[in-house]
Amino acid sequence: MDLLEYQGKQLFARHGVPVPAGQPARTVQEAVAAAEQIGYPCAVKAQVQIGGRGKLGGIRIARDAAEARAHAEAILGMDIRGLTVYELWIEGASEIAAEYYASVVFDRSAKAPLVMLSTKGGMDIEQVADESPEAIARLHVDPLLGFQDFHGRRLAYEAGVDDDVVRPVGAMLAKLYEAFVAEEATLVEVNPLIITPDRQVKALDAKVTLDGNALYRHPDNAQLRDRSAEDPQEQMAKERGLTYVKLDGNIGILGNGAGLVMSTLDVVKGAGGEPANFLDAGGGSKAEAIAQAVEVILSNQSVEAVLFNIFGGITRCDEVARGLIEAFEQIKPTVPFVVRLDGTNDVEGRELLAQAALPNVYTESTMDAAAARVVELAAGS
Amino acid sequence: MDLLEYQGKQLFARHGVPVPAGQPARTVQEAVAAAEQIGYPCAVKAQVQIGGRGKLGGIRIARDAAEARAHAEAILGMDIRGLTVYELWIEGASEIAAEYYASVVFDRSAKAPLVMLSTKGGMDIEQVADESPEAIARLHVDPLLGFQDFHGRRLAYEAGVDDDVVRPVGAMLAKLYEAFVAEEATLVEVNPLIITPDRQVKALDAKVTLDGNALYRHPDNAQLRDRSAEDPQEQMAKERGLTYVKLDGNIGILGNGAGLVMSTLDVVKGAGGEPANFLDAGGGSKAEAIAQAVEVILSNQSVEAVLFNIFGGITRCDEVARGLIEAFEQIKPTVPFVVRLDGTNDVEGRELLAQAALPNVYTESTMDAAAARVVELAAGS
Amino acid sequence: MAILVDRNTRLCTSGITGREGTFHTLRNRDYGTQVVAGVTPGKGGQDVDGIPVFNTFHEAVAEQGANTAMIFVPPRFAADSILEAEDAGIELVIAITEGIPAHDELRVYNILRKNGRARLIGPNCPGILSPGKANVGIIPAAFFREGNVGVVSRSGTLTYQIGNELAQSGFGNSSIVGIGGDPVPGSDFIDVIALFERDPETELIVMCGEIGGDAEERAAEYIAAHVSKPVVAYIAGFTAPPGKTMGHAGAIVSGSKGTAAAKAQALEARGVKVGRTPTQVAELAMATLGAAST
Amino acid sequence: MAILVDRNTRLCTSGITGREGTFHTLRNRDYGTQVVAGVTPGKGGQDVDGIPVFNTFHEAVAEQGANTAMIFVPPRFAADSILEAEDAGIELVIAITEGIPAHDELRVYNILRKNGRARLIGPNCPGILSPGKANVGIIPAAFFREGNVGVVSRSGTLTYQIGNELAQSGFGNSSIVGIGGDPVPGSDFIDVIALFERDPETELIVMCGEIGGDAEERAAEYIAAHVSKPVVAYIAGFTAPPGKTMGHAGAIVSGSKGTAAAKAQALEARGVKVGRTPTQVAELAMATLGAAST
Repeated sequence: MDLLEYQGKQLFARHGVPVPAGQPARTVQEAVAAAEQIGYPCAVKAQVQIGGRGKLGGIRIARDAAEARAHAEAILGMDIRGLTVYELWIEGASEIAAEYYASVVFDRSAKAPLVMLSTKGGMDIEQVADESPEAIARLHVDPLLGFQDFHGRRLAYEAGVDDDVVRPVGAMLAKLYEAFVAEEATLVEVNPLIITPDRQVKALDAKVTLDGNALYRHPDNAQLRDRSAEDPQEQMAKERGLTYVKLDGNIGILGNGAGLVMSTLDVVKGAGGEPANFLDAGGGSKAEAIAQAVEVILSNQSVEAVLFNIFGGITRCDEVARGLIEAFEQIKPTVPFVVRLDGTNDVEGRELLAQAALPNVYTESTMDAAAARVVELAAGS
Repeated sequence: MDLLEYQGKQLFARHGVPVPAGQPARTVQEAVAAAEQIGYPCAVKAQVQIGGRGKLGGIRIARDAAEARAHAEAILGMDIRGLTVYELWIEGASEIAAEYYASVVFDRSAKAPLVMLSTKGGMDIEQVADESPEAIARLHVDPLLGFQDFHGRRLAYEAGVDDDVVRPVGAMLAKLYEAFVAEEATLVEVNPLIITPDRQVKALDAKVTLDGNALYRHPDNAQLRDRSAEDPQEQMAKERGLTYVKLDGNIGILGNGAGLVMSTLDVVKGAGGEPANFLDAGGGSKAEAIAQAVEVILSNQSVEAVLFNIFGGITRCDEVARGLIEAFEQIKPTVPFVVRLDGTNDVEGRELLAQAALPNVYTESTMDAAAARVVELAAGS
Repeated sequence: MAILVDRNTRLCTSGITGREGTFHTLRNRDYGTQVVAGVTPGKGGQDVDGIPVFNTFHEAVAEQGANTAMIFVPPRFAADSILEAEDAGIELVIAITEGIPAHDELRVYNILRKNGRARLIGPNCPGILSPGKANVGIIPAAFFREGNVGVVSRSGTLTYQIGNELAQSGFGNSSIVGIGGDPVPGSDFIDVIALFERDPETELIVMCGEIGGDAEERAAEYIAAHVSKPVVAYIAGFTAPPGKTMGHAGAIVSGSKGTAAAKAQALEARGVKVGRTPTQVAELAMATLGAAST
Repeated sequence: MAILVDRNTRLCTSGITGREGTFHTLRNRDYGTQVVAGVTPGKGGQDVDGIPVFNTFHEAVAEQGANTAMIFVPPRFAADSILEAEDAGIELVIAITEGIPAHDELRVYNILRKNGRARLIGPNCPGILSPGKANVGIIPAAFFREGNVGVVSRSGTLTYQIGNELAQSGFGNSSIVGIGGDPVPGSDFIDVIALFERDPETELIVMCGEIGGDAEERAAEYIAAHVSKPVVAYIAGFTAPPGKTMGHAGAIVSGSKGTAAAKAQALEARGVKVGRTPTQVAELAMATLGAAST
């Protein structure tokens, strides 16, 4: 779960990471009130999870209440690369002597947290990594030992931060690491981490990704929402416990098991089609779950044909067939369906479908043939 | 540093270990006020670090204010096995359905914390360990992993606690372990850990030893005192940064290095003498430290002769000689001194002593001879 | 021969008294796996269709000689259960549970690795099947028979799909190992491929990868340096868009990292043939084993 | 030969710019020890009488090939410094610092042991002297010369006392190792005795124990099972009262545990002669080596 900047900063503050004082706002009125309380100059910042907000007009400095109002009016409701701005973060403007970059990443490859520090802050870090990898100091932390003082010193010296801030920068890394572990994040990133003219160290931005599987241990974090990033179909699928990812094409896909569904997308694309979604109905799905999944798929108006690709293991093909029949009774879809049932109880499943004689439902016995058929049908619709 | 019961319970409470509500009191008035607030029946408990307080009259139940007053008057100032009661702890009396024992010990041998649980609570645990060792469930915890839920379950099942309290007893062990680590204790012991008739789990006593070397990280703990256990000579030595332990004999001992001093005590005792103290002047002691050490030794009125046993390494024997001469100028001791100087600058040291011609100071060149001489002098005094 | 599970497996299921735990444990026993115990705290002394249930793994090991654990408890109890199994002396822990917090996985992985006593397969995996010998987990055994192809996969049903294509081409399997699709699997391709390399029964290794991480790239390096047997691979997710988690917690293309194309390229550069569809994998296997047996 | 420190030692002192750190580092160099670097954060680029100072151990290892660390920083920085040295690839860490919190020692001990890369001697120890080869720490080298007696001790000055008695009886030393008097020493008697057993120069091992813990009892078991060379022991604290910490953090008789009598008995029961005074230790050494050389 990705947090908005202000949610990340509030999380930072709980762990002693210094951040500029600020307040969130959802309306122009709230924004002006916040600005009045914080004082001027202050920054009015669009809360969307996208890089380069500043260049697109999503961050503006207000010198008085009139400016605060004008900026809030301009930014609220703005579209930034496809995301609508519903929330603002108003914070005191900071003076900047130097901009650094700091992050803690869950490094799956090393099976350890990776801490990074660079004096090339305020830039796209992937670009820095490509162009001057030596400008980023990197260090893996043994998760059983945790972040030690020497880790902070080593990163600070290797990154070449100013001598007088070696200690406070190291201390901030320690606190970021603490937040990373305590909140069960998979990413904690500060870009830029600034040094003010009076040599204070502060997080001027915050990018935090939390592990969705751990939210039950963090009920406060579980409440955090980002309206701008919510897709209605994905929300609907989530509420039903389905794993659904919306894509750009016109062929709805349902399969059982993440790997098989990914493979199905590839095979459909290989046959010249464009998948409209990824949907994993999971193992052992019952008829009702299948019917709900069909509803989710069809709620995407772009879908012109649907492919069911089931290899039954725990999942029983007759249950899948029943679910499809149920869905047809309830939703009466008009788009064609291609169904490939293989594995546990496949004969029974195909028989049920034959008996039901659903309109526009075609069965195929292999994945490749099913993909070819659905592409053909989608093109013809 | 050993904590008093109430200090331990307040520490427990900070870590979520359930304890009966209570208040400390230093006067009869405070004790009665506390009892009135807590309600009756309540326990009036002597705060001294000694087992078997209860049997010696140090714990009494008050049913009303008059009894609370009478008990407080009786217990305050009481002598319990040589310790004077300066403080009381007043707590609500608990009903007891079962008494268990729980502890977390810093196990030096295993280099890991050792957690113990027994259903034979309320008894001397060393006796239980001797007579029925199988009645104590024991488990070492990997300090890098910490106490896991399964540790709690395993101990609870192995100790044979009642089925319905496996979970809460395990949870209490987890909290005791947390307190042990967070407060840097070397011992956390609850005896008895009680189960109330309504199946609550509570720590009815608390024995906590904190690591003195770690107190700088725990400023609140560093403030805790136990007046009843303070010895004036040991306090005086502590303030001067000397390692001093008071013993029962009449021969004052000063040496450099803990091992050598211990060895000196043994050799003196072997020669028929009784050491009055252990005093390690440390490595590299300067004259001033030696003079202060002499003052500490002689503040014990039992001392009838003093042995200096110095093997100079970093410590220079001439500095020791100078310190002794300084001490003689300041304190003018009347008891005899035997001085053995060996190692770095021993010749210079002995020369200085010869020139000073201090009254009652005898030099010897070996440890054995020095011990024999001081025993002889102490017997003659 | 086979790897990891066989006739010497003495299985203990954690969470045996749960619905899924009971169902699959009995299914594994029906297949012929020696199921000697179950663990459910608070239910010690009961039994599940004759399988004794204990409160702790330590009892299951002491009284029944369990040497393999299957973890079927809900995610919030899974890390504790894996650590308990290891502490009790279990040598192989197979964690089926899906949805374990990533930091729990990290902690478990690192403690097991440092202690060096137990091997973890999964979590979020379908388990291990050694056809004709033992089945531990949820792999539907009916589709597979004994043979000389070792399969290791990050995905469950995809494995059945590929296994089925292989079966239709006449191949059987030495063992089929699901390593799971989570960010921190207890064992990765390299660990399992090393076992197949040493297993005399295995003559061809099939690895099914997917987008995310760099396990396939690292496996490619390892294969080039250490594996003499032929390896055929499949990678799912060529068309997956960046930034979207495709079902598995580990299946995500982040920036330019973890793409199927990069993985296929890494493997092919080191002589591993990569099928673009499951059907192609079976074709490559046929071509390879034909070539290998001449 | 000798153990642990010798002419191949390349020493880096942590806390080299402190008063004690400077004094003893230069003293060690004067003895002949190769001192190649020092570490003091914030003072990188300076030097101490020609010895280059670095901000981190990693730089000291990379630029000067340091392989041994001496820790001289105050207790609150010591655990961090030991862990840094290990992380940087230092193989032998000798911690002189006294007063390190016990939980820090526990953590350091366990992480070093699990990683298995570095050996820690101390903390709260006088260091290691291999006469004629190298001296790392605060042992006054003037009293000792090369020879065939290995000494391992929990105590500093007591070691000098015993060493001096041995010297007066004509013995020299292969190495003298102070393991320190703290509750969790990085290495214990067994670790060092095992090294002496393998060291061809060492013909007699002298161990100086003291009250507290069970390191001497465990050493007795180990000696009986694994050591062929003669061992003579001394235990300080026969007359120590229970419950009183005798200077060293580890030197305490708790209840019936950790008494000198029990330790002496354990050793003698396994054939190790125990001197009751330092003088007796020298006499036993003479008697033993006389007997050993016939």
